[in-house]
Amino acid sequence: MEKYLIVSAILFTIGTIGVLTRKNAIVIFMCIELMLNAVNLTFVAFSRYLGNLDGQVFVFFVMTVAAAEAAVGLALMIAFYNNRESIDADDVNLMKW
Amino acid sequence: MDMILIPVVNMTPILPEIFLSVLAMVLLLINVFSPSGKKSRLAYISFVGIVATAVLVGAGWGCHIESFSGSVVLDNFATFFKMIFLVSAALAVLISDQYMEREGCNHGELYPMILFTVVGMMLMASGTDLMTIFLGLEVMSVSLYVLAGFNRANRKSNEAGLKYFLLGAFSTGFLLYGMALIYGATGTTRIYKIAGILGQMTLPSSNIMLVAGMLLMLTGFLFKIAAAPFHMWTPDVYEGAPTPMTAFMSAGPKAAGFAAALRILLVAMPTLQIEWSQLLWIIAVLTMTVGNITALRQDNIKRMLAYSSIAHAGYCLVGFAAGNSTGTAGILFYMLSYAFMNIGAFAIVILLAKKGETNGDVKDFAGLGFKHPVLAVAMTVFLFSLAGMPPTAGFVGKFYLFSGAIQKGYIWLAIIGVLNSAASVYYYLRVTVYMYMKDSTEEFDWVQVTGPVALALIIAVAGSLIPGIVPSFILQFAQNAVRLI
Amino acid sequence: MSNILSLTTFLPILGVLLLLFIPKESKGVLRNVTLAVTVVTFLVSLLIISGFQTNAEFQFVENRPWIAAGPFIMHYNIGIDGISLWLVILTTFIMPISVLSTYTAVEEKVKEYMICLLLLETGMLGAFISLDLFLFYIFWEVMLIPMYFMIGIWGGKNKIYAAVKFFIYTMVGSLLMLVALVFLYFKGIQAGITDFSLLHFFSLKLDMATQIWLFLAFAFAFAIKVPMFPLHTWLPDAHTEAPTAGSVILAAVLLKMGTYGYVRFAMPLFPDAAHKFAPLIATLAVIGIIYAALVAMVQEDVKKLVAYSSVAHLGFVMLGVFAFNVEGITGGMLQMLNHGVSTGALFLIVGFIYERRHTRLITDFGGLSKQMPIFATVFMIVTFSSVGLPGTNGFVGEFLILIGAFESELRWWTVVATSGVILSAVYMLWVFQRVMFGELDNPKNQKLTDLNAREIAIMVPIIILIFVMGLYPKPIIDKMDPAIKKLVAQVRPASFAVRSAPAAIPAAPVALPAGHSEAQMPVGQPGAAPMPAGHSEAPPAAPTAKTH
Amino acid sequence: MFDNVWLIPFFPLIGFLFLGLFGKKIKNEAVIGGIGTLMIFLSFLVSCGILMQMIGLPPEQRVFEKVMFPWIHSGNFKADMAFLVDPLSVVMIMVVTGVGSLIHLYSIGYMHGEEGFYRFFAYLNLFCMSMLLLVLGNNMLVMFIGWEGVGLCSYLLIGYYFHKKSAGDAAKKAFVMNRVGDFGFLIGLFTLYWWFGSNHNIWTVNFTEIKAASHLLPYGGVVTVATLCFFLGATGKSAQLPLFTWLPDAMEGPTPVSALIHAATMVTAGVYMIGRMSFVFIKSPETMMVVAVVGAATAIFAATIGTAQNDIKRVLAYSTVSQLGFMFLAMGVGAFSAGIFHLMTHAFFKACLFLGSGSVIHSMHHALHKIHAHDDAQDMRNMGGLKAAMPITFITFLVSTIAIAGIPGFSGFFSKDEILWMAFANPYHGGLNIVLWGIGAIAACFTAFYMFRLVFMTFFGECRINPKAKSYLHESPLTITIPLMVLGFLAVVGGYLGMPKLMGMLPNYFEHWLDPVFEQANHYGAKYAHAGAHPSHALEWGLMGLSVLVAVVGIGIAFTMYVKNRELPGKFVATFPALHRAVFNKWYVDELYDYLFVNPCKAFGRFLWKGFDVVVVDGVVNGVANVVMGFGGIFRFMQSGYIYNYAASMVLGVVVILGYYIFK
Repeated sequence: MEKYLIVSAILFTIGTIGVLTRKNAIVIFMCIELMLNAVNLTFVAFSRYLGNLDGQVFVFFVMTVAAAEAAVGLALMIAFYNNRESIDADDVNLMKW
Repeated sequence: MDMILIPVVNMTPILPEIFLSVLAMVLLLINVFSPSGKKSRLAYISFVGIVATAVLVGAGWGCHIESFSGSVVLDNFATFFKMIFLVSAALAVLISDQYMEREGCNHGELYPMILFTVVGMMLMASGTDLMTIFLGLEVMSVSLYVLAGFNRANRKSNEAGLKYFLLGAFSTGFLLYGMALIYGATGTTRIYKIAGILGQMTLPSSNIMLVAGMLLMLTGFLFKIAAAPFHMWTPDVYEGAPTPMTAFMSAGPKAAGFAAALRILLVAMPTLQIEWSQLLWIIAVLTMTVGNITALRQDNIKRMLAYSSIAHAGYCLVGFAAGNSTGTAGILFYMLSYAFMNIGAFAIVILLAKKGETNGDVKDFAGLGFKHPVLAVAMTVFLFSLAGMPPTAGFVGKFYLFSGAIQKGYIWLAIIGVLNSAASVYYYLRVTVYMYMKDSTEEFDWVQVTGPVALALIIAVAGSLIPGIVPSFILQFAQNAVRLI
Repeated sequence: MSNILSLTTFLPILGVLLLLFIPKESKGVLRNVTLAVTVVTFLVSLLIISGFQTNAEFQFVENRPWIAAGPFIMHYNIGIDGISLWLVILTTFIMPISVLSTYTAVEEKVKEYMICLLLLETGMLGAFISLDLFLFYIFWEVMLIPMYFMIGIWGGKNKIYAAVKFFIYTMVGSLLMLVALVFLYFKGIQAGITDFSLLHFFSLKLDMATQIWLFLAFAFAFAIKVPMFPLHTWLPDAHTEAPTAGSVILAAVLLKMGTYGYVRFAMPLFPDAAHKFAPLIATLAVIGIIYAALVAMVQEDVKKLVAYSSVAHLGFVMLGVFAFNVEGITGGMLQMLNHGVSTGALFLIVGFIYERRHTRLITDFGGLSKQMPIFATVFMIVTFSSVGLPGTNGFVGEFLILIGAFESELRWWTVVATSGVILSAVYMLWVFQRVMFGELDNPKNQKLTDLNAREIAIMVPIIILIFVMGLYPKPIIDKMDPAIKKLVAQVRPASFAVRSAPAAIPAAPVALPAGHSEAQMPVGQPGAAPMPAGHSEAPPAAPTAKTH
Repeated sequence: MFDNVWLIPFFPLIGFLFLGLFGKKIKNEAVIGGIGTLMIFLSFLVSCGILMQMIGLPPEQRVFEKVMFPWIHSGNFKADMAFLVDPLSVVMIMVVTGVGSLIHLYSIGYMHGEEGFYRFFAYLNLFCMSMLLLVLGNNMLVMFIGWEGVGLCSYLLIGYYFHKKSAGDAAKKAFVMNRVGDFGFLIGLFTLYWWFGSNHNIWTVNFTEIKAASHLLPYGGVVTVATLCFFLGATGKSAQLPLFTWLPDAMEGPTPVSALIHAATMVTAGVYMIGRMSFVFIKSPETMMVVAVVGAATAIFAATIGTAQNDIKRVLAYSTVSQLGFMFLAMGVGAFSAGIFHLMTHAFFKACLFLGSGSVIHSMHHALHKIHAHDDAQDMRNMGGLKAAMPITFITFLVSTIAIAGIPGFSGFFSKDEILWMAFANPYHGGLNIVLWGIGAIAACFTAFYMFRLVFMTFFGECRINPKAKSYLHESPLTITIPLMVLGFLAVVGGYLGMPKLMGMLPNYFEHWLDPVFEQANHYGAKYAHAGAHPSHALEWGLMGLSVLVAVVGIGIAFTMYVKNRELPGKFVATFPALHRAVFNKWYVDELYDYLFVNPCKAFGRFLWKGFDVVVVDGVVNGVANVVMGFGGIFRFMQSGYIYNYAASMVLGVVVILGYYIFK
């Protein structure tokens, strides 16, 4: 049990660090996906451990939602790319202060 | 063999959601058959639809119906918040048409997206299962990402959408992780059950997994609420998003965040109140201070209002930290009045701006007071309400929020709150200074007030003033709403 | 007749509605209508005097439910006693005069100006008649808004700085008072008080520590408004920049809010703390008297000089009020009225010459007596009233204050304060001399015209009042006497307790245990202790839902 | 008649109101002057009626109070608008209305053609009203109205020629110095009121009530404090050390003003006040001594300055200060009726002197005006030999000068000599007596000297006026000379009302008259008067002779220096230049005050304004604002615009929060 949790925590952390360090918007988004999947792993582990299905149902929802997010997110990136010819996070800096 | 039990599902609690979703889909269809340039009809239809939904929601006042095995509930708390969402959506719809037309992005999808957002927010307010709440939150967020980046041709709008999306998704990660930990600690996602389990724990605050889960989940909501230090996206997104959407975002989703957080913390985790109210104490101070102080130095009015909206989240957190009925009812009241006054203020900003969102500086308000006295007076009402001057709704709201803290014994929190509110006066006054006390350089001849915007302004002024003078009846509703959760 | 207070208070609002239908080009109509509204308000307020019974009770009381939600119950509870009666009359009296003073002074944005004036009148009247703490607070704050616009829109060169400073300065104080107000309310709830009605709180017995903190919060707010040294710096700015009518109202009525606040709220609500802080407040008042006089002496701008003289005068009021005896408080009340009349008149006078010469620098004038004899006479009368010459109103108030304070514990303060009478003569006469006496050497001054009929009409009632109040103040004193006696009785018994047991004041600064521990929370150990039972609300009711 | 006492101040009030409101419309000077004079003359008639009635009453019934209306009633404090008629106030109203009437009459001629003629008479009437209130008030507060009211009128009248800067300055200085005195008056009042109230529950400011309760007062202690404060008030009003400098400057006003206010009436208010409260003052031996010493010191101090002035009115002004010093000396040695007596005789001869000087100035001014010369019409160095041109003025002036110099047979002799005698023989001050007497005698010598210097420089010798103007010098009109003659007559005979017992020709009417007023004071005084020491008649005669001698010596010196040997003054100046400069510049007292009080006050005020108000107080206020704004800037730049920074802040937040709760 702990092992699953530890793995998922590590995954989550990797995802987080990725978000902080990577510059490409798509990679950042992938890191976020990684975080979500880490959570999914946690849910499944708990579900199994606790013996009820709530966690697994949750995972289905998360996956669905992640898909929807991916769709919208990629669309936004395309729109951004259309205008800026870049999806570098450093270029997402028109508004500040 | 056991019989397969098909649960009897009572659809009543989610009737408004269903109605709105259907309406949204119908609108999408209508949109397909509407020539571009004739999208206004969509706005009218959605406005009527929202009003109808409001009637539907209003009819549910006083009911307490649970459904979907306790994942959704219809109670006064939900009803009150749904009204807030509908008000902000209605106002947003009213002010959108003119703006979108001017900016050349009056795509019909806007209105269905707004309606979907509302559906998501409603689910957050009435959800009693972490899963429902998560779903609602995502429905809301995903639609909002789209709305923020709706003006595809505009770089700022693109950037706003992208920033909001990335950071929003990032925060979702924390939220989910928190929910997972709570699930792990309690074995359920139904908040009433969580409450029961926590009630039986001898010392829930020593359960690290539980506390961590709560905190992580709270972070997710704090992100939506735009509380420091999770507020950084707010100014950029608010500045970049199309102004009507900014207005909408600042009122609706913030309220939704509060709705969900309030329900989870107050219903499921009253036993952890010491922990979360401590945290919220600090967050409230941080949020108010950062929001207000940074707003002092803003020249762009949208950005200024964005920081101010951070500060307002801070005020509400004061009531939240208090956690008593005065404070929480204060949040409800405040979010409602905030919807009126903030969207009203943004409506004026929309009217004054020229195409391409230029003319958005505080300085561009110079001399408005005597060129367009009615608009200026309306703006003044909104600003004073935001500043919390009597006799406006903003004052009564703040009064209840801070009173909640005082009742709880958080005197210093209240003092910091009022000092913040005194500081905030400066930047609100600054706008009035420009409107009334500087000579105009412009004739403001491009400003035209169309019917829907006028209606929105009238509603907003009424909504900012009347509850300030006779607040009793809305306050009682709010009190009722928080009593029953 | 029973609604006469509401009528008086909200008549100006009706006037505003009326003004909205008048086109802004017809300035004459706007002015006349406003004047008519204020005059009618004044006449109606005279009915209040005639119906006022000379006793200590609140009269013309109206009490209607207003807000009731959660723990709070607010009433629209209004009424007046002898203390507020004259302040109400002062307000309604000053308003027509102020309106009349704007006829030629304000040529732009007349409509807005008149609306501001009328809104301001409602705000001021409302604050004086409120018997509900919450209602009072509302009016107290509402007043700021029109005044802010008056300074900011129709003010002088530095108007924006002055307006914003005025607004925020006052706001900081009043918001802290709001916190105290709410805290007091919850204390009241514990003691069984169920609403914000002021009268209920008079009977509330608070422990010393609570009183101290609450008193400080109230006193701070009122001290800013008074203004007391060292919180006075907004006043000279506001006065210098404000248009004439604004200055007049600011001096005549708005500043009285502060002193009235002490008399009506801070002192009777927290008598022990008031006694404890009396030496401090008296010290500040006396410093204010001397300080403001010295600063006034070297001013170059007439208006600023008058503004500083206000600080000194209000210092006298505070000294009298904190004498805690009938003479002192009566003197303080009279001085409030006197200051309203005389300083209001001084601002009008400054306005007259400013309108003619568009300067207020003392050095730009000199020898005006020759050119403007009527003006000279009026100015002189008002100057001497301000200096407190016996026979004018200024003397009666100042004298009673000093004698009252001398009788009380504040003897030495009184001695110092009395020297203020010398200084006031110095700066007032000096400015009078420099403006009115000497050679008429500035060519620009040689074409000055004397006061016209309208300006004389403005000043005549004031001058009559100056002498009536100076020579026959009895009717005024008689009407307020019972109320003041009651106030003194409210404040006095506790004072003996304090004197007999000075050690009762704990040395530890832990005044608000709950708030204090919470304040430390961010740094120290969290205030983990649950709130005392009466203090915190019961946690939200457990869900009634049943599990399926 | 007593019941009509209110008419006395009422008539001048009517005159003031009428002239003030409508005077401008009246073009005829005669009407204006006539109304003004008539009003005060009516008061005089009423006063005479009261006097007659009072004479008809036995001494113990000579007190009457008339309450007009309640004025200030609040708490314990109670003061009515009420009048007190007793022998003392009757003396005063007679002096005020009598001399006042004459001076009003005089002014008609003197002020002829002046701009604002009506204004002058209105002010004069107002002054008379205030002065009458002062002397008639039955409580300290009514007295205080008059007290300040006369100050106000003095201000107005000194500043009558307001276009002259010096007039404005003088007016302000007079009022402010008076205010310094008023400060003392008020504190004294408070102390007395508070002491009676808190110790005996007698809350009063009423003279009669205080008198009735005065036996409760202790000797010294609080009484000393109160009386010293009152005395401070008196020094302000009566131009005593250290507050005397305003009076010479006050000569900027028209001459009738100087005569009425700054010689005959207002400046004596301090003396009157001590007389009125003699029963309090005498209870403090310390105060009595201070009063005596200050009086004596002022008498000599002002007299020395008087010897070096060249402005005719300034000489008279210093003379007034000096004579007032005599009066205070009298009060201080317990010779209350002698002080009041001198007050009265002084009113006669000094008014006459001032009016006479006015007559001279009027004539000089007229003459100089004719030839368009701008020479100073008041400078004695421009005068000389006027006796031929102005015989009536000269004779009345000479008579009054003899009176003030203290030559037997004239009023000044009787009153001054009594003061000097009492200074020597009073039972209160022990060894100090001889000093007081000595100073008084020297001051008397100086008085004789500078007064005759004045006479010699003005009326004798050759005429030093611009020769062209000489032919225009002539005697003044009747409205001016009649008052001169009346006053001159009074200056001679006024003294016979109070002949010393020693001479025994006439009873001392004056002292008997005032006996009921000062009886109590003398009674209290007996408590600490040292018995024994009953100087003999021979000594009294001797001292009288001595005082006559010093007067004659003074006259002799003046004669030598200014008639016989004209070079002497110049030589004297050359020999003692520093001394002369010091005396000529009034011992630099004005400069000292500027240096000690005025300039530091202004500098301090400027510092408080520019330094404290703007820098410290506003600095704190704006500083807070700036700090907040500064933080705004910092927070603002934390908002870098980069997504990963935003995300980092979120992560940081999460980590801190989690860390805190997990590891706490």
